[in-house]
Amino acid sequence: MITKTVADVADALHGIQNGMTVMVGGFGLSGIPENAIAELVRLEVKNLTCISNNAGVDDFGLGLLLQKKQIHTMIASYVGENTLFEQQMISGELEVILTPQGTLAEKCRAAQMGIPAFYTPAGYGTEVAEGKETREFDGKQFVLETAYKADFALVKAWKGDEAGNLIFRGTARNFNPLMCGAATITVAEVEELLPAGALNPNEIHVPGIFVNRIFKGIRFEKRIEQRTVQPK
Amino acid sequence: MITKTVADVADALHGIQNGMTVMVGGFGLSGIPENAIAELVRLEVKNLTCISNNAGVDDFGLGLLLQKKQIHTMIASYVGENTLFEQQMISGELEVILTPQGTLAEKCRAAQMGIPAFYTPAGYGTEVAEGKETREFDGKQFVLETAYKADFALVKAWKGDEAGNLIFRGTARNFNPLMCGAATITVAEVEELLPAGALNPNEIHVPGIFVNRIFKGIRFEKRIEQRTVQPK
Amino acid sequence: MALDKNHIAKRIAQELQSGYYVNLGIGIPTLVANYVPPGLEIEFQSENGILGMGPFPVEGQEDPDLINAGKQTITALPGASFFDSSTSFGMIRGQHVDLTVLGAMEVSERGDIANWKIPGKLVKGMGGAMDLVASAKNIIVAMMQVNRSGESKLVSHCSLPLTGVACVKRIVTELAVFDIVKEGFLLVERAPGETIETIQNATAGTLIVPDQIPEMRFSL
Amino acid sequence: MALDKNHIAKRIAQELQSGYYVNLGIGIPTLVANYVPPGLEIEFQSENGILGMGPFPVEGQEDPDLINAGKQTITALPGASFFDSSTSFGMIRGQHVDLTVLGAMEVSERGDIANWKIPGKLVKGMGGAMDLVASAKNIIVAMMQVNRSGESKLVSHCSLPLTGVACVKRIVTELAVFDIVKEGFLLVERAPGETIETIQNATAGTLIVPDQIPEMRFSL
Repeated sequence: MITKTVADVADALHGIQNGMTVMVGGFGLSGIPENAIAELVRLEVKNLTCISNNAGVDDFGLGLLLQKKQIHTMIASYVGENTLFEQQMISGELEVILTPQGTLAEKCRAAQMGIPAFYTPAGYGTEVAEGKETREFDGKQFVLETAYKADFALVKAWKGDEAGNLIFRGTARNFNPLMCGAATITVAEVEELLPAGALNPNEIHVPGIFVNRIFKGIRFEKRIEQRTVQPK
Repeated sequence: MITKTVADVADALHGIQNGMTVMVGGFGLSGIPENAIAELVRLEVKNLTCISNNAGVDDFGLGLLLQKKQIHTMIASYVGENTLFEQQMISGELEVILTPQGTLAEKCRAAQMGIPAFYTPAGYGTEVAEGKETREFDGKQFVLETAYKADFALVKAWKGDEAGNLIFRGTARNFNPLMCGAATITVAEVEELLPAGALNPNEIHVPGIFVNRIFKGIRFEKRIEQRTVQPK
Repeated sequence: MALDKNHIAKRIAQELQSGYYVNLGIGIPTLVANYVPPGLEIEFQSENGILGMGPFPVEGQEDPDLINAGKQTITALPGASFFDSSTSFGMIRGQHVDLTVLGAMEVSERGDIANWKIPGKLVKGMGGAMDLVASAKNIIVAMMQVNRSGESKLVSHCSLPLTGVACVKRIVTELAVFDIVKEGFLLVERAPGETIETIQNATAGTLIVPDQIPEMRFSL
Repeated sequence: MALDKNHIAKRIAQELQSGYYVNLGIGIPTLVANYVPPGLEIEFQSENGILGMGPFPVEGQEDPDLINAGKQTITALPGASFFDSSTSFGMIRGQHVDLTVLGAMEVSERGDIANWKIPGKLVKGMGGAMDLVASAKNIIVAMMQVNRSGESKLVSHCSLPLTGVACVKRIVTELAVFDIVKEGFLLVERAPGETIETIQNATAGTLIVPDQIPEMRFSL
């Protein structure tokens, strides 16, 4: 067994530097690597390119990095619900590259799986396809999209083990599994860190080979963005 | 909930016809859809194109279809261990298209996921790449491979539910999940068929949307091809 | 009587067929879930990673690990499954999702749709909309027929940046139901009491008016 | 003293480093697992869908749902995981597997490998070999240096259909260890007692012989 456990978030983010490209898991505020984001703030690394489906809210998630102006370029599919983001985008401080959500997911998976490029119908005939090769297959038009690679991938899982195996919970899974192994160094923070053998090998969502460093997160606020309920 | 349960293997294979393309899950004899294969023999459908990693052994797996000369074209990565296969290939009765194993897997997944084509390094500079487009990405050469589609996909899972959700066991998973939804009709046979809600939604390997018909297999021999053991 | 958003949702619910996997966009489309005809086997997919999405949780049962694509807390029904975003969009791209209902800012008479960007205004992003409209077999647009400035959203050519081309099959508004056909917007049904003239005035693109135009019916 | 297959495997085991994920081909490569130096953290991957592969099961514990790529019954070690074939080859293609050891019929002096097809003879298929050799960062070939007809398998140009081009990094045979360098086969080590002449005679391609050629050592 190859041990992936590191002591804490500081060890987990060792080597991160200004100007790096960082993938960050999560959809909205669900399944985001809260501990790693807090550490990025503490480390004050700047000029980051972040690849993440969303950009958090003003005071949580990637919004915390926006507050400190640590992000130079944001690659995302949807960036609403964030006034800081708007201001920095409008002022030109922040570069934004919008990518269709399914394409974003597949571009991360492609990097993970060693596929340099693939064709997708998403964005054909729109400005997303500008400058990209298009091609017809079976009478339908597709756009060539290339893999996204990063220096660090920061993901959050529910359970993990020393071997780096991960299990996610509910819809907090989202982009997290696809970013594992899509970066030079993949850092996973988990709610529960277990010894090897504690997880059923049949139930593992991400095999440890895709994870370089794993640690138990100290604090998970798990904030809810839109609390919608039925009366009791 | 959308019910996918059918009564038996006969219902499950309703509509299968001579000349169709059929994907068959499994690696070696592990995780093969034994009940569906037996039904193909019984139905005497002929002139099939089979997409499967292997072609079984003389008297089991797809070898049973070879005995009856039901297969016209075999698309596989490895076809050893089968003298019937050899004879029919040498005599020209059987057409064989050999595909690298990882490419075969990804071509099935591409069909499942609506990706018409992707680039892979496998086979570059070999006869597998003949007639195919090649392209350089980041200084390395890749081959363009297109999705495999089929009329029927026949897969075998361990547990399933009425909604068509599937869970596999051990290395019997292999190609099975990738073929689900890669065909017009996906038929899953399972060892245990449970009511909706019995499976943990977090542990499902293949969501029911990729499966059209599910039934409980009556007979699973689960033959072992190479029994290797240590003395007690 | 002018129809409201709930009527539009009700009318779209009539398009549902047993066995459909359905993806509902934010806004009016979300309301369709409230009007599923009884007895139909339907599953709702949310592109952030759930199939078999149920209603909002009972108060106190909210789970931050269980949300929909609108980031709302939801529940999972028996038979549900969770999966990653790549698998989720594989369901969409691979045309396993049978019906997509979404809103629009403009729809052109050849079925182009624009719903993600207004140049000069804030751009929030396309989210999953471009994948959905490029992939789905059956796309129904649910929207009010004119925008806040009183301009028709059914146009000859979209003036806004496109989300997808030649993809919309049907449009349901507070005034009518239209199908996209080769010649333009085919008037299929009109809202109870609405005149052809009203509908024509609210349609900037080519409108095809057949001899018989039944009224929408709301059996629910 | 001529080395046997187990010696070749032993020598290759010295290439293992802690933290390596390793894929072993059928034949001599499989034997490498028997000689992992103690204390190293190594995981074996089998491309049919397991990481953390263990030894053969104790008699009576064989499980038809737990085999390796050679279709042999195996076991899973603590920390193991199972996955589908697409994920498995993603590990390989994405260069997450650190070392691939496989057999060959021919290796050329520029690192081309042929190991899947002999024209005119039965073709069994390439299995996962083409994916492995096209993807791995580090490929070691384990083989006997001459074939059954007495011909060298280290050639200038492969005469057999290729499995992959310019991919092999190192070759270990019963006679020597070679690295592929720009000029050809660089003799790195020789088997105990073997002469340069013997090695040269068994090498059809360009052999580069440095001044010092240490003997292979077998500390195990």
